[in-house]
Amino acid sequence: MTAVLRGTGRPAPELVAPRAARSSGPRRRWAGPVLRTLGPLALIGLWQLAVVSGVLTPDVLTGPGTVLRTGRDLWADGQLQEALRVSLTRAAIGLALGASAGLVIGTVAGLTRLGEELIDSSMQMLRAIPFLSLVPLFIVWFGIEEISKIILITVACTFPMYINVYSGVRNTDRKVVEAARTFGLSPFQIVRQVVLPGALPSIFAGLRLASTLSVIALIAAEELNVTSGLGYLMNQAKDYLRTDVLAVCVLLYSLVGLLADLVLRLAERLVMPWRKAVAVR
Amino acid sequence: MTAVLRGTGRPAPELVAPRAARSSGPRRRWAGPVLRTLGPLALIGLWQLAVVSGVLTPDVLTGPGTVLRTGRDLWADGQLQEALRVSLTRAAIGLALGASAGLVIGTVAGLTRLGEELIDSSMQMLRAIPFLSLVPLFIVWFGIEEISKIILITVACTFPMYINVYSGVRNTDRKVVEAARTFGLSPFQIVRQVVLPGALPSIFAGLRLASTLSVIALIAAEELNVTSGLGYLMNQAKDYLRTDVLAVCVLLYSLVGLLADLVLRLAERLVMPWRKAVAVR
Amino acid sequence: MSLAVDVTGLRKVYGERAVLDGVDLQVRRGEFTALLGASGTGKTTLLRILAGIEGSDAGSVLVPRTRTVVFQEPRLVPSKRVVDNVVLGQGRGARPTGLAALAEVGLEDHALAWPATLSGGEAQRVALARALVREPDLLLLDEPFAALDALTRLTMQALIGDLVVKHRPAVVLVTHDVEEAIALADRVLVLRGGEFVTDVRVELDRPRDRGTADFAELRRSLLADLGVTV
Amino acid sequence: MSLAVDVTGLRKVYGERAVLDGVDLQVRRGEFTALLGASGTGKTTLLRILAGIEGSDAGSVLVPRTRTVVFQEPRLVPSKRVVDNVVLGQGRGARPTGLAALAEVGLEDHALAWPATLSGGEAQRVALARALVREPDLLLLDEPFAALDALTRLTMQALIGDLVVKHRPAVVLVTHDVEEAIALADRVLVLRGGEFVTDVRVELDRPRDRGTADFAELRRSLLADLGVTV
Amino acid sequence: ACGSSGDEAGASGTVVVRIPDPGNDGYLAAAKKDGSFDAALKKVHARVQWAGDFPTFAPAAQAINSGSLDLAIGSITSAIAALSVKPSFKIFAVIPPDRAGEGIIVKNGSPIKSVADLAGRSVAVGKGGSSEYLLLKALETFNVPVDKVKRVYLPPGETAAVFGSGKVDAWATFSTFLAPAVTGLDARILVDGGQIKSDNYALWVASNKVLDAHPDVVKAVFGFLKEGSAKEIADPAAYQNVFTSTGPQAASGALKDKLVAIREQGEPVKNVEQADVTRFDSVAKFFLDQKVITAPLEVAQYTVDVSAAS
Ligand SMILES: Nc1ncnc2c1ncn2[C@@H]1O[C@H](COP(=O)(O)OP(=O)(O)OP(=O)(O)O)[C@@H](O)[C@H]1O
Ligand SMILES: Nc1ncnc2c1ncn2[C@@H]1O[C@H](COP(=O)(O)OP(=O)(O)OP(=O)(O)O)[C@@H](O)[C@H]1O
Ligand SMILES: [Mg+2]
Ligand SMILES: [Mg+2]
Repeated sequence: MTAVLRGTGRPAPELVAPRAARSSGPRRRWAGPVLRTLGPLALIGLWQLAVVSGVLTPDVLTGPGTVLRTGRDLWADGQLQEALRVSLTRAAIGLALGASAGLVIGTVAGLTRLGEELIDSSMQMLRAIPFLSLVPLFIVWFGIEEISKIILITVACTFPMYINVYSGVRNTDRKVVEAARTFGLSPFQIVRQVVLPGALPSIFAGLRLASTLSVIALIAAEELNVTSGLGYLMNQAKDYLRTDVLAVCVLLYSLVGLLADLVLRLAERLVMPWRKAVAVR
Repeated sequence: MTAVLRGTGRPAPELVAPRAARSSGPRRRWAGPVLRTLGPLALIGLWQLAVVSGVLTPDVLTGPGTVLRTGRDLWADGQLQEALRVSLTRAAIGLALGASAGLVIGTVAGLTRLGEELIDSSMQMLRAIPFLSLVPLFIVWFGIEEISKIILITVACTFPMYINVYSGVRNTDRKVVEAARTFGLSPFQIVRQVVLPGALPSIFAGLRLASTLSVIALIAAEELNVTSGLGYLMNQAKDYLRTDVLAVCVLLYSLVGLLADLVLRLAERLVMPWRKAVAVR
Repeated sequence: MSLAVDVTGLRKVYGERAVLDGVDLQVRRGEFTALLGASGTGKTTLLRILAGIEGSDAGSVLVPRTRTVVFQEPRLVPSKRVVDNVVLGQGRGARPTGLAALAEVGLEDHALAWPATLSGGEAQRVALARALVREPDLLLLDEPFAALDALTRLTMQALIGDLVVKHRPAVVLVTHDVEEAIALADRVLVLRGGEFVTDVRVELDRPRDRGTADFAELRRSLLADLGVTV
Repeated sequence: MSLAVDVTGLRKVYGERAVLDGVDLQVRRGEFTALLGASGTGKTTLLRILAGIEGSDAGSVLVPRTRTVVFQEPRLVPSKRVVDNVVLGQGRGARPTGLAALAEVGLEDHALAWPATLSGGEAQRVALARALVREPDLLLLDEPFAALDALTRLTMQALIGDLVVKHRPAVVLVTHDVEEAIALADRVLVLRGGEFVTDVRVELDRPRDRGTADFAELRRSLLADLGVTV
Repeated sequence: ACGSSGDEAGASGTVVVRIPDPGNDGYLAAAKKDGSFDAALKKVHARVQWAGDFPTFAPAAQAINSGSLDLAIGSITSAIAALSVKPSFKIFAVIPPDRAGEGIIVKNGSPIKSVADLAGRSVAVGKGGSSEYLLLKALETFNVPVDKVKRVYLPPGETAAVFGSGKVDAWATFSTFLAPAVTGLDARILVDGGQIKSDNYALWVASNKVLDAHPDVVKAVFGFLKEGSAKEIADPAAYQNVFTSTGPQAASGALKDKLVAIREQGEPVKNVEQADVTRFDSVAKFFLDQKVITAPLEVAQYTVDVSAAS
């Protein structure tokens, strides 16, 4: 009755190796980072090409070479460091405040129906008002000093964070939240331990956008009563048609953006270790 | 051996009605919409209060009363309709183009590792460049006519959409995608039928943000070479110190924002009918 | 003896259909109740109402304050390691308790794993450990052994038996295994058409031998209630 | 008779641990194989590799091109109605087929429901219907009956039996129910320590009577392999 | 539709000249309305295409550089900044400093009675533009040390609210902003352009392209500008609210009166003379000292006298 069967027959011709089996070989460790730098390098290459081929004339945007030279001059002069220091401080403070505000308001609105009904429509209304048009208001209320600039950036950063947190919180797995509730977790514990970790991917998307808007708001803020900062440098460059300085600023912004992305990428790995455990892709 | 037991004993004192049982009573149908209008009304009330109490002087921002009067005049004159028509057309075209671009690029980058590595870092780099600084470039490349304005808005809308779609696509339930793959769906079918529906909440968050940015970009676009549109009206109002017109614009923006939100809310219900089936909240 | 569950006239409607329609249920302290019923008859719905997750459309429901549930799916928090899922809400200080509970379900090796890396049966056991560490007054179990192999299943059943002896919670166990219901429960209920059609007290001595005629007879009669004739 | 599955020297490592370590498996066309094993021994992992979802670390795997899977969880697409889940990827035109399959699993009433509103057993039956409409060459079933009541389970088992007779796919069924394995399979395998420790051909006549001595003997011996002594 | 550049002839052999939109008042707005500009240009086989609104000269210069605009108006300060980067245009007409329409304003109740009183106070200016020039020039003229006054840099559009709410003590401003500020913000003129001895010319520039290809058209334009501006100064009230009397661009009441009063003191468009060039050079020198431009600039090479052309 018991018969051990093994190794009979030959594979029929239509048998195939399933696809996943192939793709699973270990990738070289450097492949990812190398591929990741290809894109930005290609962009810079395109830029250089556009300059060389004459599509981009220096009065529009100077090429990478000139930009480096101008950048070196500005650096030697100390202007660039100063601008970076001042601007990044402003942007970082505004971003931190705005992101926190968006996180708190978004969580409240996303979590409870009452919160949503009371808060969400107001936020949707305020979000539609371009902060650029509110600059005079901010100055009058908060003065022409540093504080009004930071509040302007804060406001600009609040909305992307709010919208993403709200959406992320609303879409956390209800089943797990139910379970947590039956195990006696307080609403605060549920938010801290279940909902926010679940909403982290949305929160990070919100942070990325908030960092973009912090820079846009920075430029608007640095039109006001400043004599230093990246936005100031850029506004000056625009008014005096200094396209080399403009290009230095654009390059700096994109470098800062890449850096911010790197930091966020690391943070994602750190605060979401469970994702790595199953990410095979 | 078989004994039917029923209704013995009395409830012990520490028995409680579980919480959910209470909150489940049917809510009045009007409660939601009414609560939802409370927020915006409160904001307008605050505004009025600020004007009456003198916190807001007319040279900063006029009160709701004056705004209505000015709005009526502008409407009678035909200027408001014209501005709305022109601006909304611009914003809508730019939004549609930018959102589509963001959707496509975000899906490609979110779906495959190669796509991510090649595209994502470039997008993160470009995203950090404030579109406000690109205005001169756009003029030169695309002229001072309509097209450069629309491209500016398109660029501004692409990034929020990209970031949210990318995040949404990366976070779709891998288990369901695996299942779809074993059932022989083509990559395109998987994207269309599984991934994008799963990413819809993120996509809608992206759309909301893109609509905000379309308006911000609109204002920047309408500083240049236009003689009509909401942004033009607003810039003129600023230059001629007409805070009543400025306030009309702000109010209009927020109304448009509320309307856009309403449309998106309806669209969410329409394209995500399965969410309603279980939404108890 | 006092009651731990007191349900009268419970009604729950989804759409047009009354899934539960006039359910009465009294369970005493320390009583082990098994709930049988075809797929889709509302067993999970009843458990959800008892747990306080779902509201009811009519009737009164009274339950103790401390309840724990093993859901039909594991429902682990994906962002917490296994041991922290077990002591969910009790802080890191409770980790030793959690580790002890994991050892009891045979998962001490996976204490620091992420839930997403667990096999189906492992996840279910973590959910079980999570429900057991809390020593509730009412233990609601929705097919907790469905994904377990024979040996593990026996171990887990013994574990729950111990807990019932020690802390005397009321237990409501939903299962599809009639023999399991007879072997474990003081009382077996069969749900059909929105109400209980059977409410049988199991008067067999423990440990219950599946080979006896009484066992077989009860099994036969319950299977008949479920529509299976052997 | 030709082979439908041909696995040799399969190895799969998670972290430090080799879950599968030198697995050889040949399954012929039309052969019904049951896979037993304790929780966490790698049954699901093996099925995932056969399905082509997971890669292997060593060894060769050959399977037919058309395979369908009933996963340990239902894995329905939440944004598609039940019937569209059944005919996933085949377009709306296939809906009649889907409805017929749903009728066979007793869910014609739920054809237009959303997956999130289904009970555990209902969802599992939809997953089953989805795997069956496709008439695959290899059918991989990961505990497909775990959440089903006795009657529904019998119906579903009969359904798969019919399909096997009609289209003769190779079947690999993971189950924790030893009696089910014996009743359905041509061959029963037991996985332990990363390899098969038992590979038994079931030579009983069909329909198989659970009361016979041969059945009881096979059951006892398999349970012993799983660590349970009766 | 994209306009053809100035050196191309249209299908009918007509040259299209692209000029920034004139807005709601002034002789150009009136000409836009009644078509008199086109009529004047018809003789040289040209017609006008009104491009959009260019609030400042920098984007207009960009547009000229990129070949999408032919003529523009701007202040000497911004023109020098633009010329220092890419001299793709020349100055063909000037409007002498607007003595009544520019200056430094303070609130009516302000204790500041003279430029000397500005010491220790804050003044809103636009960085590096006409506005900052006016302040510095005023301080120079009235012998007030520059570092005694706190300059608050603000874009003109945002300044009104700041000044109106008293966050700054004074505002150095010009043209469009001055009149509404005085009438709408309860302010008065502390010193005007005349008292400051302002050299803040407004200029008309034309792209090199159109100057090379169609000097006769530019000449016709110059003629029209000269004539039109003279007519407006004679009767400014007739050139107010040309298109609309509502909306932000429309002036009414006290503002309208004030605007008329300023215009009456204006001077008509004229061609560039040597005396003007000297003053331009001094502005360029001033900018070089301020490091606004990086290399010395001789403005003379970027001027052209079209009145003499055939
Ligand atoms: N949110 C809902 N909306 C609509 N119908 C629902 C919802 N939840 C459950 N149902 C329906 O109610 C019925 C009872 O569901 P329930 O989960 O209680 O069944 P069950 O007895 O636990 O079945 P199983 O043994 O398959 O788990 C099912 O037919 C299910 O489709
Ligand atoms: N992605 C992963 N990372 C790490 N370990 C994993 C991963 N997936 C599975 N494992 C481990 O591999 C082992 C085998 O898992 P598998 O799901 O194959 O078990 P199984 O035999 O199906 O068990 P069950 O009967 O409980 O479903 C388990 O111990 C599990 O913890
Ligand atoms: Mg159930
Ligand atoms: Mg498994």
